[in-house]
Amino acid sequence: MLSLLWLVPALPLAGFLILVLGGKRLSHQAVSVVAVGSTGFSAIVAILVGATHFRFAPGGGAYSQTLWQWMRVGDFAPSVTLSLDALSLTMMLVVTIVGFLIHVYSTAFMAADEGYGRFFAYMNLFVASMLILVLADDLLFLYLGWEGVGLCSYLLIGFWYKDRDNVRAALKAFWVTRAGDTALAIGVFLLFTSFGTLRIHAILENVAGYPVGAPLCNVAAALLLAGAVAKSAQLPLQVWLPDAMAGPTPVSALIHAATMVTAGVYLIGRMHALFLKAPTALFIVAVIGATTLLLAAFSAVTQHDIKRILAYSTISQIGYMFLALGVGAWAAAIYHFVTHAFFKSALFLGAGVVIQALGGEHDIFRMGGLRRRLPVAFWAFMFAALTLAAVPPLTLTFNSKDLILNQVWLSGRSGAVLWALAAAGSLLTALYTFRMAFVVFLGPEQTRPMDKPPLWMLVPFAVLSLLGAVIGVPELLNALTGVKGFYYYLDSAMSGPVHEFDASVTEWVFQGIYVAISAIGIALAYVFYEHALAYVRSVTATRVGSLLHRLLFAGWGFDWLYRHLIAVPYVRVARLNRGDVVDLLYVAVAHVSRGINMLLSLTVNGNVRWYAAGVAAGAVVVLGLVVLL
Amino acid sequence: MILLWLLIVTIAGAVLAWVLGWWTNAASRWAALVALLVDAVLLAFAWVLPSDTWGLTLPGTWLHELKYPWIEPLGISLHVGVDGLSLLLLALTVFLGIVAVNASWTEIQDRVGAFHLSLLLTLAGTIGVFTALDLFLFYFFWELMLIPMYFLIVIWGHENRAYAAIKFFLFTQAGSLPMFVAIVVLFFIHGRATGVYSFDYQQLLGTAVPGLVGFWLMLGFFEAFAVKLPVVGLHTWLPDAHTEAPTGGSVLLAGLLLKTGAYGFLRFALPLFPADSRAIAPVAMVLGTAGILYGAFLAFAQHDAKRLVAYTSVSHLGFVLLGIYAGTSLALQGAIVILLAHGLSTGGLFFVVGALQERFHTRRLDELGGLWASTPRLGGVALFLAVASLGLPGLANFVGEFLVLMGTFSVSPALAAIGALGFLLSSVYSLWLIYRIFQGPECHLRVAPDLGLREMVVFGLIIAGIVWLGVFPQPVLDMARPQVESLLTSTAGSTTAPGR
Amino acid sequence: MTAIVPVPVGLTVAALLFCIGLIGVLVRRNIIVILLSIEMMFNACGLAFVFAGSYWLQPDGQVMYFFILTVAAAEVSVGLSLVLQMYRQFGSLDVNTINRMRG
Amino acid sequence: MTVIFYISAALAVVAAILTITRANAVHSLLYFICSLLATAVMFFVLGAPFVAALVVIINAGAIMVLFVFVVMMLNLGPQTAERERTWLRPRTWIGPVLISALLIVELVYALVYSRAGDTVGKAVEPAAVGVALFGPYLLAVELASMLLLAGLLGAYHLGRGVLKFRGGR
Repeated sequence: MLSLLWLVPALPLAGFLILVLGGKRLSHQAVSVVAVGSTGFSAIVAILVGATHFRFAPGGGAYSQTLWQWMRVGDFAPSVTLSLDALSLTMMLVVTIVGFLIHVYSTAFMAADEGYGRFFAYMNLFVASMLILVLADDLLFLYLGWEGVGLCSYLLIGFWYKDRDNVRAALKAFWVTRAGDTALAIGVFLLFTSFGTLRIHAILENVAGYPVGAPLCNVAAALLLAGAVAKSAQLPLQVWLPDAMAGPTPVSALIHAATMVTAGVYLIGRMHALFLKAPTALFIVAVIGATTLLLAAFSAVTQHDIKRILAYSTISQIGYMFLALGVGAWAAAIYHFVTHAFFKSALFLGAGVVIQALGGEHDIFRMGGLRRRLPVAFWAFMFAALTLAAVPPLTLTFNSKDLILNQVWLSGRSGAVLWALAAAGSLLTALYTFRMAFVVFLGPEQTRPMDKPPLWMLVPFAVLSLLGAVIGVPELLNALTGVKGFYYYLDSAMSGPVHEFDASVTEWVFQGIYVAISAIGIALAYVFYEHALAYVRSVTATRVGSLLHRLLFAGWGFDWLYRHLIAVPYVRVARLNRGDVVDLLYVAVAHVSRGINMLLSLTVNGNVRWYAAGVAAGAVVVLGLVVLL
Repeated sequence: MILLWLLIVTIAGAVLAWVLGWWTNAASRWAALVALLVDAVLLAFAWVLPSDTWGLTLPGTWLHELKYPWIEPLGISLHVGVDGLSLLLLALTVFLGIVAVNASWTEIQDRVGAFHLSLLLTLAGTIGVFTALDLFLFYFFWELMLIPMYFLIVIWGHENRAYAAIKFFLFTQAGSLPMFVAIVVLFFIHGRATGVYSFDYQQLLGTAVPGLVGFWLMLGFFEAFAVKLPVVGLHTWLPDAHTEAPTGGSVLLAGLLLKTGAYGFLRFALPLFPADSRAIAPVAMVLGTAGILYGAFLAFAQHDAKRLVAYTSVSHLGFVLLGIYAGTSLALQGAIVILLAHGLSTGGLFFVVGALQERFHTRRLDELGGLWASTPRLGGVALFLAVASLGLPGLANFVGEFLVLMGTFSVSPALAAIGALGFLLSSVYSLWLIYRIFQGPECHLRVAPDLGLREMVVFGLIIAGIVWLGVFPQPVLDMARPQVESLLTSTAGSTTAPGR
Repeated sequence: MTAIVPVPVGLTVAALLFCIGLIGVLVRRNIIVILLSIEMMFNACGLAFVFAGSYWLQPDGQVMYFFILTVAAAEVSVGLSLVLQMYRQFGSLDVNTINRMRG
Repeated sequence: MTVIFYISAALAVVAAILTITRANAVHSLLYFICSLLATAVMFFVLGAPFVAALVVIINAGAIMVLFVFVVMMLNLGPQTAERERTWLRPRTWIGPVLISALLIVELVYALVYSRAGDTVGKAVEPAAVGVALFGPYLLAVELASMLLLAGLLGAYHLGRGVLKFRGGR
């Protein structure tokens, strides 16, 4: 059964090829069958393979399958090898299942679009690339998947290519992530040059021999981190993600919430042994995570566009994952990744339902009162929102964020500061989530929905929402009964320092604090946005308030900064240099020789005596040479 | 013998296409195509025949070799031979020849016979360059490919063709004359030292050239190849020539003529002057890195799609120079892969731009836009080629560029890191090209058909080649290995070149 | 009975005459004076020839003068007839009036 | 005799300078004849009587008379001389004079340092010249006669009436 592993990425890839080669000849129905079928089968195979792996290697030992030798030059022998362990198994399952559900959703969401076939071709290619990324055993192969998902992200953000803004957003996303990819590539060079191999397991074994804080480890980890930061939209490269919402909503759900943007988390988790040897880099990870989660949460509170709220929320939530990684709580990060993948894609799908029902309306303040018109969507959205805000009795997956906060508190070095930042973020999370939920679904009706959302959009949405709410049950049971299942299963693939509270009382106290924070956030949202909207408006209308609002609304001005620091100078200088400065040199040579020609032709003036003088002067020169030499 | 037939068939095809062109254009085109297909078959024979000796080929021995005396008093002989490197480049030559004939199929309507004569003579010159093992013969072919290319630009080119053609001619001539001087001086130095006056490559290999003279001779070779490659600073003929040439000419220029420069480095400049090449390696590597970035930077700024593509060549060939002079086996292998990959991807992009020009009568990026809606197949192909050009893993360019940088990293981490910025800048210009032509609001220039069957077949071959090189480059790497290893042994120690 | 003259002195005289002729050719615009100056340069050359012939005790120097004289005579005859033509055509002896031989 | 050489050399140079500085063509002509005659004296004292005779008879006698005839035919008035004088401003002659001065300095420098000690002082008889002319130089003499014939024909053709030049004023 395990040997079927290669089918998991191969099926979506085959689907992609069929869709590309078929092009416009395929009917709508054929496209749906190929796209959904290939990802569905991929998900089934993934579940079967996962189950087998779990049964035969419950400890989470790695299984690897070499397909072929990519190339071999001397020592450099990257191979096309898939590897399955607890981490990649988790990732694979999330990618295939969420991918499948979103494919199903898309058949309804994109039904009227003329680029139907193209859309699913890209989506299938994305799923295949993402699976390669998480299953690769070799850093170079991982890099293939890494770039592949970046390309698909670009293609899908710019899917509606006739609008320049969409394409610009796509280009921005690709270029910013590519900047990180470049750093990642340099990291790969460094790792190969130092260890002579790119097999991840071999590298991690090699790293074990280095002392903690070795410069090599710090530099390599920093380079990988740069790649991860760009891909996962963390500070200071988070600018592309809010704009990436220009893509179709299923794309935002799959790529820009559930899977691709968490590739950075996966990469750091995958290379955890390296990061353990690089405390400086690891600390930077934590700081980046804490800062990002707070800044993005602030921005999320001010947004009007429902998708941008979710985008900033995604950035913020990935910040939590980075924070967890930064304190070495690998499993907590991955656990949060799993729950986030479900509830955030559910929120996006819900947003998609609402947007389509309102005929393309994105502004939450023109929505409202949708509770009665879209009851299913309302409840599913509420479940997902509660999961995001982590409210214990109503959602069973409340503890994914709490685990992170606990580990941060226990991590020692500056843990308390980071914890405080994260806790503040937690309050903001509850606030912006329920601000969005209340404004959209409660209150007076602003815009009347055009028709009922199709069944095939609601079902995946509801399923994901429910999965998100209950996926934490095993972990909850573990926490209650003391059997550390999932957490320790992941620990088999990536062992890290796991801290425990000294007394369970302390743990309950902290749990209480978290619940209180969430509750306060929700309450604030209810008060401000259901009852005192005018007050909020008046605050933002004051001078300081509006300035702050503008700053937060623009994502802390990072876009402005990069625009004026990098993009504009680059374009200006490039435009100035369009004619190529170097060519001026050769043009100058040409001009000088033309000038000499003009000068010389001036001497050919038809005046014979002038020529005679020339002869005489020549004689003077020649004789002078004879005399002097 | 196959090698001689390769030349004869190409030249005979050229003459036949010319003669037939007096009657009908179609016959001329078919003659050229058939001649190239025969070449392809011959090449396949050359590829297959010594198959059992691939792995056993020792450095300095040839898969096929042929030697006839030509001008005996001067020690000039008709000495041709191929090893893996030459064979790869010959395959690229014939393939791009077929692409070029197809790209010109409907574009060229004027003096079709003469066009194919020039085209095939250029190819014959290129084949000669890739096979010659006599320095005089090499120089002969080196010049032979130049002149028909000049006519291709100056007769069938675009608006500013005379300027471009003369610039091209002056640059390459100014480049190759010092090389000729260097060849002659080498001939005399070798003759005086050994008493054997010969232009033969094998003979001249390992000539001990005293002191500074060797350095100057090496520079003579270096700058000839540097102009052709082109190395940044000597590159300004390239955008003009590529832009003004007809599509077929651009395909040949970018796909083949630039490769002759790289081939010259690998076959002549390095093996003949290993020590002096080692001395100049740091400079060459810096130039290569500068070329990567500067070419990409310039490409982004262009208005003219063809000019943009032309500047990307400067960037890609910068990787080649970096790889050649980094002098590790990874980097050298990578450079050779780039030669093939760039030939396919950039040749393909020129074909795309040519197809655009034929359909919409403009190459200006600000006049085009949103063409995906009307010509999705062209858009798809262009997107694929652009993505290949920006070095997406799994496609040909990535393998080459990654190998080069990886190989360079062990020699000079700083240069490799700076060169890696080329990944970023190449994505900027590649996707910019796609954006301005195929995305955005639709421009309503005119209704034009999408790619036809003939074009799709050619593009299909190009795409297949790129994917094959990207996913399974091992056969190519194996083919090139003997030459790389002999280079490494001859320049042993060159890996300790530049300062960290 | 001949004069005893150091070689440099004799040749210097020739050179002086030659250069004066040259100045005449370069400076004057009257074509007749230019022709005269050319004659002067011929003469200076001849002087040098004869002087050298005397030094080597060979007749060739004088033979050369003979030839120079021949050339000078032919030149003057054609040149003066051209001067006549020029005067008839342009009414002037100024060479600058006919310098239309622009390259 | 040596003194005579120096005197006549000085005369020749002075006369030559006067030749090229006179505004009136007739004056120039007369000074040039003086210069030629002085040269003839120099030839004579150098022991080349044949050449001396040639100078007097042909150069000063025939050729210069030709010049005189031409000048007289053209009938140049005083206003021509006046115009000539205006042309002889330093601006026009300073450059050529400088070039020539440099040339003379170089020549003298070369002459002085090459054959400083040698002198000339032996006669070469006209008989020897005659023998040489009709011995080894026979062909050249024939060619010279052809040249003179050509000059004669050319002068005859050119001197005949007004020729029609295309582009004439």
